[in-house]
Amino acid sequence: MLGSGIINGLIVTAKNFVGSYHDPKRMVTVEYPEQRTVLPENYRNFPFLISENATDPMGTLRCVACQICEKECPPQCIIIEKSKDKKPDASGKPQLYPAVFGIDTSVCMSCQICVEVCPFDAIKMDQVFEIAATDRFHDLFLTREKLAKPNSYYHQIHPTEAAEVDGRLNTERKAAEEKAKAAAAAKAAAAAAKSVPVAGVADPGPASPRPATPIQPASAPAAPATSPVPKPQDEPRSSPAGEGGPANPAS
Amino acid sequence: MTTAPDSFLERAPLELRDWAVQLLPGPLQWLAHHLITVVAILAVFGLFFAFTTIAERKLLARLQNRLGPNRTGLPKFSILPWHLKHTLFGLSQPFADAVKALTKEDIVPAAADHFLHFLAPVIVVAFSLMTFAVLPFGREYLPVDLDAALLYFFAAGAATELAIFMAGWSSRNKYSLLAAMRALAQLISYELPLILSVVPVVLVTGTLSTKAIVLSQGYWIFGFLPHWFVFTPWGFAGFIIFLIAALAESNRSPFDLPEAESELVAGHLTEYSGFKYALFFMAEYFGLTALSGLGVTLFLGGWQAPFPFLEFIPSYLWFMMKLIGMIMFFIWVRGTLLRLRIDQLTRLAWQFLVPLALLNVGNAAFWVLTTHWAGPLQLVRWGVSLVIVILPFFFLGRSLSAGYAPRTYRYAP
Amino acid sequence: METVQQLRDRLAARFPAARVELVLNPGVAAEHSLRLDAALGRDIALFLRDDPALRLDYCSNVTGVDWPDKEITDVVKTTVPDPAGGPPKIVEEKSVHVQPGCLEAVYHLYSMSLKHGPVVIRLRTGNRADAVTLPSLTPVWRSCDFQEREIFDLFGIVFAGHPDLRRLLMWDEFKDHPMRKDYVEPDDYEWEPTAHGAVLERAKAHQLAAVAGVVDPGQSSANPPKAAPGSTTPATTAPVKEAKP
Amino acid sequence: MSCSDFNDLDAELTAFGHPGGSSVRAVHDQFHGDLLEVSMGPQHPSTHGVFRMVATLDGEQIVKLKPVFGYLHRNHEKIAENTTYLGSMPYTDRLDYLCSMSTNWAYALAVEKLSGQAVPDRAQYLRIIMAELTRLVNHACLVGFLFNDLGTSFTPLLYAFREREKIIDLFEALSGSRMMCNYQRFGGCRVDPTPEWLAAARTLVENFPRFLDEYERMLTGNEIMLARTQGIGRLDPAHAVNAGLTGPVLRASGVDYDLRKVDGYGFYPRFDFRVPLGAQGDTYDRYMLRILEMRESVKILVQAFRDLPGGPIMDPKAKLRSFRPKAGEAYGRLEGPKGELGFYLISDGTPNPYRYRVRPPSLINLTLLEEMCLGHTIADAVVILGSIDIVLGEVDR
Amino acid sequence: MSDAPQSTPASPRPAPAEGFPAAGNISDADREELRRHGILLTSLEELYNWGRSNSIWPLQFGLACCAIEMIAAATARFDIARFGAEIFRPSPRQADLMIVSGTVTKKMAPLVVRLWNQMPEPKYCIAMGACAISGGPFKQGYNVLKGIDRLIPVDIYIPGCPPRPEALLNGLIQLQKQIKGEKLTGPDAARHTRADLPSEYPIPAYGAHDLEPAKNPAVWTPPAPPSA
Repeated sequence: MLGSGIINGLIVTAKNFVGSYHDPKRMVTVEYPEQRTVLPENYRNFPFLISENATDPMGTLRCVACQICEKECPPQCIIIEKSKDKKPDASGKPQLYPAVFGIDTSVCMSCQICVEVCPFDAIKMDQVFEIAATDRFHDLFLTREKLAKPNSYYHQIHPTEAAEVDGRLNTERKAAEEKAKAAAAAKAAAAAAKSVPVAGVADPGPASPRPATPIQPASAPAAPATSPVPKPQDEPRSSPAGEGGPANPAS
Repeated sequence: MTTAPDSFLERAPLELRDWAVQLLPGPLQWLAHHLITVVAILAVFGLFFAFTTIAERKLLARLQNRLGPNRTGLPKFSILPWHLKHTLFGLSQPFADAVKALTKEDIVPAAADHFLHFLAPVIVVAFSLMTFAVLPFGREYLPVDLDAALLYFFAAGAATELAIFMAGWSSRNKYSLLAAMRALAQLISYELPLILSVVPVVLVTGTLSTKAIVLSQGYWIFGFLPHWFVFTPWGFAGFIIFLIAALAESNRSPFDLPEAESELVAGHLTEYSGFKYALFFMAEYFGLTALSGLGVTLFLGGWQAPFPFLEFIPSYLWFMMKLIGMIMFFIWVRGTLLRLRIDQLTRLAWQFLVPLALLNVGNAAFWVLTTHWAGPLQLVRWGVSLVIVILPFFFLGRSLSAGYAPRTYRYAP
Repeated sequence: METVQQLRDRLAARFPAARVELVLNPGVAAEHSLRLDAALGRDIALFLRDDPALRLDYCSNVTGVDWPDKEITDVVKTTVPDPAGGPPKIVEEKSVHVQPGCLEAVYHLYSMSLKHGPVVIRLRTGNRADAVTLPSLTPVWRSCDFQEREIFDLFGIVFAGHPDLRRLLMWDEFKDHPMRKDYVEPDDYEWEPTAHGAVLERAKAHQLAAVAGVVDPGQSSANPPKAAPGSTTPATTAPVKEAKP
Repeated sequence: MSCSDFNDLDAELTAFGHPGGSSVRAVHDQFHGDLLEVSMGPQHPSTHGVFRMVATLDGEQIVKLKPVFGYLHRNHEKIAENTTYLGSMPYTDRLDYLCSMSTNWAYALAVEKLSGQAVPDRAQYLRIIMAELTRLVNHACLVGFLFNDLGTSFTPLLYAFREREKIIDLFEALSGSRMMCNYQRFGGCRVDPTPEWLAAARTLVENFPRFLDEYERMLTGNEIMLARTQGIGRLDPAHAVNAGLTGPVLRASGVDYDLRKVDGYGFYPRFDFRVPLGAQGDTYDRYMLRILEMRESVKILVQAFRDLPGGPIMDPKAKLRSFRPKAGEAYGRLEGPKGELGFYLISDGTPNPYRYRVRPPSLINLTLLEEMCLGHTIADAVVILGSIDIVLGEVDR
Repeated sequence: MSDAPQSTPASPRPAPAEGFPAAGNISDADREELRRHGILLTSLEELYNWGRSNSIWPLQFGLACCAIEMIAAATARFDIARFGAEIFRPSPRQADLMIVSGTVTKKMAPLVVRLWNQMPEPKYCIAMGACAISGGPFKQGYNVLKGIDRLIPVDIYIPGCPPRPEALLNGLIQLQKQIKGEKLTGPDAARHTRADLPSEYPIPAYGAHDLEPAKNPAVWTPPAPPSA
């Protein structure tokens, strides 16, 4: 009969209307500034640089200014200038550090390729998205001071991934230290045996372990290795229960 | 019809007016009397318009599973400290919109017909307000008791469509022009079913006066069934036709062709900004309210209470409640339906509504002729009347929707 | 479906006047293609579409490829017998010649009715400057319509017989063909906070121009572009090279 | 309704869009009286972005309609030729920004064809899961937008987006971004879903038909909807094939050509699903085909979740950096939600592709737009455009 | 309404405190103080700004990917309507806010400026997403305008590619704050009240190689790049 389809439609919308008052499945609004959805652990927005501790972020950046991310960044929004000197890193080796590290968030496309290609786990994706600005030249260009965030923060936003990275780094560092020790011991032994001092090997540390660190993740596919696992409590986001629930128009 | 007329609530606004009028010297009293009526209508329906807009936005939002405006609150300059943290459920939203619209720059396109461009919103609001003059809002609340109230109503209502044409024409925008053409086609097509749907009421009551029409619906069958015309076969058919035609006349979805957003950008409003746009917006809602009010008056018993024991509620509140119900229905329809095409719109009018309305006039004539039938004949009367309504609906509907049907689909082998 | 080799032979037999070359694809995909004679291109295309064994009724993808002029260094080794009777000397003569470039249109054909494909055909222009006309295959496959317009727009191949050959993506007043390899895009590198590589050089040129434009020495050097917007604009637009039409 | 009175109106008018389209111009034609040329877009509510149609109207009837492209031409191909193979992957997200997962796959497919890269089984299944979820997203959005064009007050669109949000949440939990997933890699996928993710996805897929039922109940039988879509924008199969139309638009005309069946790429031959075909090729068929395809996608997804094998998600031989395929060329294509999405790549052995070309289904599906619109009114034209399902990022690239 | 509104799930990171947008530059405490001293700040200015900030009607105008997130911001989950901003007007005559949501190509740029000119004052512009701010990932393209602020003034920049709908809402809240703090008179009066500032901007023409002019120096004044 003419009109039955229209009446069916009216019934469906009426159901949704009534449902919006009692059924959380039909009232999905999250009242943003006051309520927030839980961001999934994997969520990424803009990169940040990891520093080992919060007290001296500039001194403990993991980044060694290898400029791989600068080269691989598809929109070329990273600028790195190597330092002239070296600073000791977490395991005590002298490393270069970025004298200038800048990311133009007004260009960045949040593609995460810099994270994937970084052999040092020095750059990770941040989750802050409330960064609307009124001056794009100053507010949206992130210098290394703005980019540096401590490792504890990384643990806060990507716990699973961070734990994995820390575990890997620790084993690597341990291996490096042992290797360095072994090398030092071997050299000492060799020196003792030959008793001929070799010039320029006064600092045996950096030479051997350094190449080992970058090559390992680059040759293995970085993606599955760093694949983070979403926390179980992220999952309810796909079901309406986690979406803020019923919302009060008066609030 | 026994208790309410003299209750305090029922009389209070009138008493107030009379008290105010008698303060003035004699020669001015007549003027003051009418001025107060006009101001009261403007104030009440101005506020009603404001809350209709927010109701529409909130109801539509609820239909769409969201909340709608809810955090407007009030400006902070007020001396009341309590609402600094309150948002008033967003009910102050229309006032924010009004403030904004009032202060917005008014742009008139260089090539537009400046005079008509200015005149159109004025006319549209003026005429849509004029229709309120003949609506009986309550037992004693009829601004002007005209003998030919219905004719006056339709005459004034039709002028608004002319203003829409003026707006579309004077803007000199192609979308506006197309919208103007559509508005004219729509006006001509739907004025007829609208009026024809009202004729049965006139036929049965024998009057064009809205007051008399409401009064003639004012008793209860068996003491509790309201004798509203919508509860008769011809009245029901008339009411449905009236509803459809009213939707079309007030340019509401699914007949919002002149303003068709997805096709003509904003139709006749495309070149209007600021307060002129707000006036059109206002007029649209005034027109809707007026037509709903007429529908309430003609078919839903006007200000009459549905049951005798509810008569203690003042008549004007009954009118308002019915009015709100009608408007909520219109909002519901808007949230559900899609838009017709212009040829389908006219086809619906001429091939479906007009024949149905004409038959319905015959039906009403039959109803009048058989007023004296009683007992089992009463059943025959109802049966025949129902058949006159349903059969044409069925056949005309079939011919209207011929060729359109859901399909079944095959799959690749 | 027959192999590309067989198809080539059949085409050669059917169109003896046409030159049909097999272009081998050295890659893993090994989708070999046929380079058709541009003059008879449309006839061959019609044949491919209507031949009952092929029925290539669906032209999926049409694209242009730019092959710029290449400098090729030929090394000619000649053995010069040593007049002194010693071992003959090998003399290398280097000669540089320019392999003329061309523009190429590549069509990927499939059959929807027989569900096979692809057959890849290519048409080549004479050069990249003036002999850039190819026959349009839009009359054969309507799907080439927008794609050929796009190639005309971005590569500058003129398709003779196209019903509506206008620029598709760029505006009509635009003169260049930006997908050519030698196209230089307009210079708007005033604000490049992360410039490196090629971008850096252009940005530097900009800064130099901007700094040079500062006439008033009292003007702070913090915002030179603001100081001399008028003088930078011509300087920036001047070095733009035009790609050949 | 002719506009003869507008002959003298050559003053500049404030209409929208292109400067050329801003004046009422009466176009003389010997057969029709005076025609009105309307430039719809690039800013128009129903052109799905910055598409522009220059329509010549006789009354409300369309006698000529020329599409104008390029307002979103952002040089994807040129940029891709100047960056590495991997660097183009995030750009493919932005090609068809409603279906980044399947666009990713199409590009990965072409590069894998070019380089001979193998893909592990689990990744193949994950790709199918993502592609079909994307199809659900795309078709749901399309149907919502289509009803918006038909003049609803956003209600169906918002219902569709309500479902979309759920799928988008899944994508976000997996890949980190709501729309720009950047999920596929050459030789596999980037992130392995957790069991919890899979369980959530399975629940979503199982509940999806309920949404479709409600949606269909609301609109499929609606008389206005039937009248507005049936018999509108008919497309006959021969023309559709010749014009290279693909995807649901082609199948609505009754041509059985679904690359999932024809090419059998990925692991699609392992799945049991049917390809719905339309008969009349009108707007209603195109709409219904989307609904039916969503139901088939649900079937595929259910099977994929059932059969998802374990194992690695990346081929161990796959390289992330310094990826240089052998010189050669390849054309990889798949059945995107909008039609055949192809990537044509020429490698010269360097890290950057020598030629990178996207075969955009949206652009080529517009080839017959004018033919479909002729004789219909301007109100139908927006609906026909809506039923073709274009996304401007892909049309203009 | 069956159960109490779910409390805000603790955000994993130190979220910036983002309460309900407060009024302009006078804190509630100050106002209370003034009120007690009998000074009613019933200024017209505040009413005006309140009305405008709560009734921001955006232009229905999507350019690219970000437009989808803009639509998402209007849908049920995010519901921009709560701020009174769900009325996306397709006609610029009735719009207050232009959300430039997506890549502005050079072919599109003149039309964006034209739309901006067609909007009545007071009008605001949000550049949503990397492309609208700077050309974003596509800035290397020959047909991509490197930021809409080369041609028209932008009030709020929302970075992201694309920004989440919440980020757009956040930008909208910032814009509301900005409007609430605007002055009608004095040296720091709002842009639209000043007669010396233009309301319309020159529309660039299509040239043979580029837009002419490619930028409007009156609007676009970049500082020297930090690396220079």
